[in-house]
Amino acid sequence: MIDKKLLEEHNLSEEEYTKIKDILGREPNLVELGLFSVMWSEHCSYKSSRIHLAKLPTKGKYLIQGPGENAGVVKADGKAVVFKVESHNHPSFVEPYQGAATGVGGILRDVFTMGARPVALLDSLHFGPLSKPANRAIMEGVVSGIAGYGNPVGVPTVGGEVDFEEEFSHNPLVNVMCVGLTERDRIFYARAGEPGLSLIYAGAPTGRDGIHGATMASAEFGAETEHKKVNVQVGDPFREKLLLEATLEVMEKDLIVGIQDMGAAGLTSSSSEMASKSGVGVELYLDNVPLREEGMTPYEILLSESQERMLMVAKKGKEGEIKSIFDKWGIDSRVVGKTTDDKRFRAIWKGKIVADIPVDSLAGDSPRYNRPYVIPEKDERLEDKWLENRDWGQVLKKILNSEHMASRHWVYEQYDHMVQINTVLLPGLGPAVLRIKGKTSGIALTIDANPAWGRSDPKKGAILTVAEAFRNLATVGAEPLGITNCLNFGNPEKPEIMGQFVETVEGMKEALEFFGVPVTGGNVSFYNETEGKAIPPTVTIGAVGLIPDLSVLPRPEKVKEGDWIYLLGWTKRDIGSSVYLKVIHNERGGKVPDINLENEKSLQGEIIRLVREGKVSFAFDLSPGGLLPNLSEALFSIGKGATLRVETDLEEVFYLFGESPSRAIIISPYRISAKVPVLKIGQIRGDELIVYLNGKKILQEPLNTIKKGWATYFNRLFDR
Amino acid sequence: MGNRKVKFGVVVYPGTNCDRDTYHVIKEVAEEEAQYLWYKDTDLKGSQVVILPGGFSYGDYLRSGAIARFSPIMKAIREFAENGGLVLGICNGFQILLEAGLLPGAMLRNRGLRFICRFVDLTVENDETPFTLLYKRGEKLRIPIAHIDGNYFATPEVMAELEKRKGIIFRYVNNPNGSLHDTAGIINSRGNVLGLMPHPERASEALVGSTDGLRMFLSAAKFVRES
Amino acid sequence: MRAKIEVFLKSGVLDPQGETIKRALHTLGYESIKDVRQGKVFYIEIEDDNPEKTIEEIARKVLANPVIEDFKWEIEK
Amino acid sequence: MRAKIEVFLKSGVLDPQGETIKRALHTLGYESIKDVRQGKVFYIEIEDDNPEKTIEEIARKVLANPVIEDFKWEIEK
Ligand SMILES: Nc1ncnc2c1ncn2[C@@H]1O[C@H](COP(=O)(O)OP(=O)(O)O)[C@@H](O)[C@H]1O
Ligand SMILES: [Mg+2]
Repeated sequence: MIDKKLLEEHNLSEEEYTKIKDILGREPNLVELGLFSVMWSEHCSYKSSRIHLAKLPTKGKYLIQGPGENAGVVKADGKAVVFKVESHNHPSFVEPYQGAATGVGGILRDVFTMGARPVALLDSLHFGPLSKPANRAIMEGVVSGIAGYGNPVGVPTVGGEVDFEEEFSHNPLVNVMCVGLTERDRIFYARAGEPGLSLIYAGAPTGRDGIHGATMASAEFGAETEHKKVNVQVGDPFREKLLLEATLEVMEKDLIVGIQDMGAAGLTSSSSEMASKSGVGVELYLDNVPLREEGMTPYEILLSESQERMLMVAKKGKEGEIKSIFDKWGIDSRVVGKTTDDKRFRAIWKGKIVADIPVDSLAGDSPRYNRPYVIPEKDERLEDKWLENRDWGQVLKKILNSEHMASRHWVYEQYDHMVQINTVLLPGLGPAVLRIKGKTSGIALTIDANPAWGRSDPKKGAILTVAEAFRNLATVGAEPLGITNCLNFGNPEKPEIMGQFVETVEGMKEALEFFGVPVTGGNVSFYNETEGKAIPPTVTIGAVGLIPDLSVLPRPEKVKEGDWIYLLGWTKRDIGSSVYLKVIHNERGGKVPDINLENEKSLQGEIIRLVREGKVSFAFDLSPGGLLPNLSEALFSIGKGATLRVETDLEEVFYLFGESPSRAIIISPYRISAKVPVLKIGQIRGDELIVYLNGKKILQEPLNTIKKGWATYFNRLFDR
Repeated sequence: MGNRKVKFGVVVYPGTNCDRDTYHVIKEVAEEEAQYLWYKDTDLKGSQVVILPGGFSYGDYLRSGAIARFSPIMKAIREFAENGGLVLGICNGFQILLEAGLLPGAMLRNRGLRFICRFVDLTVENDETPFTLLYKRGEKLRIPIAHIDGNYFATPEVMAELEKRKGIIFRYVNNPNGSLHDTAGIINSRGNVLGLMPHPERASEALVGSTDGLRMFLSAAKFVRES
Repeated sequence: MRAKIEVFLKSGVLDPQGETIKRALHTLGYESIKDVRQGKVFYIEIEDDNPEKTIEEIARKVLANPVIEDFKWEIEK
Repeated sequence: MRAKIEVFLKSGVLDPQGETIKRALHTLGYESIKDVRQGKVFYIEIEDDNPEKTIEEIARKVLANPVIEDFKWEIEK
């Protein structure tokens, strides 16, 4: 009865099927086949990535919990910071609003499942160019979806990034990071404890949402095909908010042994993973599962990905107390199973056993592959025509008035970025900074990705991305505690793509080992392809840092007329993969800048020292765009002009728009010296931007004129 | 009476999300007494000022504030208001007061149809209310907004009446949402129920950007202490 | 029994959503659209001895805001 | 001419608003309400030679999201 076609529909290879038969000692029934199919899918099992991810460093002095739980945990000033990034790329392409909204919902649950109250969201978004109306529609939907979910739940979206590359037209990236705070002794894990405990289901009833596409054509469900087509998940932020409050209250009263949200593969993955981790089995009573639709089959109940659901293992005898807390918050909860001592995953429906599988084979021992790969060729071009001099004032305005650099306020003003009143630095520049109530310290958060680097050189791109994230943190005086990451790639069965992946992980590993910062978790998103065309390899790094004392925090309001502008670091002949090339030469490749990690580390150390000594009014790193665009943005937030005098032996473009890493600007009323190159390049003055290059005035313009295009770019596109 | 702390009640509806912020500011910054009031409660537990904080009660499904107005606690709030008790509705709290008929008018979707979160400038139009005692008429305040349904609407008659009795307490300097007469906050005719869309609790500590909102809580406390 | 309740803005009340849709339609070339007003519609399953009374009541008391909205309903047998 | 377009969620698609309204109605004692689904309705003034075609087109292309919504329309002469 299980034939080739059925296996194909379930995305299982012949080999995997043989393995399943070995495990069971018989043929699986259709329900079991479905369970294996989903649990052994790339998404749930990380079968292509696991052996590579294992190379990443996962130890660090601040680490409490590394990869393997719903989210990572680090220490910060006596508290625990719980954080994780997740992708929701494909769903956001199919239905931008709901795809992005449910992405937010999922990552929030990952964090509050661990016992932490979510305090911040950040989003890394990559779309196709906005010259195409279809891409505008996707962006509009995604941004309002994030707002439409995060805002009601009451978690501020405090930072993020948006950028554009052609390849994302058919495959946008929506990576969302959530950060939560809790006490160090109040962390919850996905554990099932001992045999004989109750499994409690809480939250939304189960519908046919998001059931694995593979099931659709399957013969047994023919009569129901009408419903099957509708598997877009719709988010209910109101229910999520109640689920969050109720779950945190249950945790506060210490009523559960373990907990896991029902994400991908819903009830099946949450129950089997908890059981497998604790060396117990699990028995599920499917008739007790609350259902939203009629006629749902065991297959559907077990694999539904309906949102806003939690599964927890109750402490003995606490079932009633748990229920009354969920009742108070208007959330349905029911006992749907129990832990057993036989290490099996068993589902019972209408008095019959519909699935009976060794639980480890679903959760722990899924297949893993060392897929063949080829190391991709690097783009190392540096063309003479890129270096010609131009009217730099015009160039600056063009770059600022482009989708790559224009003000993102149209995006972040749709997000409630202030609720919970911890947001010390508003979005607009650099990392997000949150205070920790009751302390003088704060945390700094950033999320960074640069697909243009990945396309030219995935390994170096990964190193640069990690370095950039930490440099962002350094500008507010924060040292990194840990990172989370999301790896977005095409089809790993293609050796070129697998090669990009291997190189990216290699780069991340190299950088993290160098900095001594651990990965605490992350997410891999493969198969980001449409019609055989893959996205550029894109690693998204989410980093968390600690600021011991917020009173010395640099902020735009601290900058005074007459403050000096210092350039720290090393400017080299780096223009490949830059915003300048994209906007001015319509060129998306070129050599990715080299980075010297020793230099980078000294630079960051020196910035942190200067900030902590209270010498810095404001600081920012030179990220994509280069000196002039980045400085202009800073001046816009400061609301004052500046005069710059720079001297260089390099071609002018490198200084003004080149993207050498390991550089930052510090604005300060003091004389600054440091163990890295420091150049006094100008002064805060008046309301114009005046730039002298090698003694020649190349630009003089009122800041407001420069600002206009930058400030209104997205409004002009989107506000009808 | 002297320096006794004033007791603020912060109402929590399902979906309210600024309750903890408001509580924090009253207790830690204004240094008054704060307690939560659950939407199913039927009395106000001795609260001297009742605050309906911001958020998305019932997800803002149906209309913002529309379902919350049926909560059991509304009866107690109504009686409290009828007896002259001070009631402050912030953002979603304002919307609930409108839906409940404790304040006139209604909220439409923002003119641009989008959620807007940003600091805005307001002017204080009337400094003779219990909530604005410590402000000066004409003073400019910097307080954030965060809403999608903040486009205040009322019939011309109601608007005229509001203007006549100086019932518009705060106006936007640059109208962000299309509100009639740039209305950001209004008070009832008896002068004890104030609703406003901006969030004073988000502007009560310098570290998070402004302290212009704090005096709203301090005014209410002073008023209660002195009456 | 199935009832349908439509809730719509009173005339004279500005409809930002309808306005925006109209503008968008004009941009797309649908010049023949002269006006758009957006409302809500509720599809209700009801088992009641006096559905007319109940439906009228919930429309008036719960679903519509009389300051800005009107409503109408019908029962599909 | 006046047209009316109703846009509603496909069956099987979760409707959190409708759900929440139903619960609220139950709390208010309207137990006879078995289900609520919420949709949108657009009232359109149109001056067109072929209003049927135009209305069908804007409903399909602009007003409804085909992934989760269906629509129907009528023209009131
Ligand atoms: N998608 C987004 N969500 C929230 N905030 C965003 C988003 N995109 C950009 N921002 C904010 O806008 C600012 C500028 O973004 P970006 O150009 O990436 O700056 P930087 O390189 O300094 O981080 C940052 O404060 C960032 O947090
Ligand atoms: Mg950045």
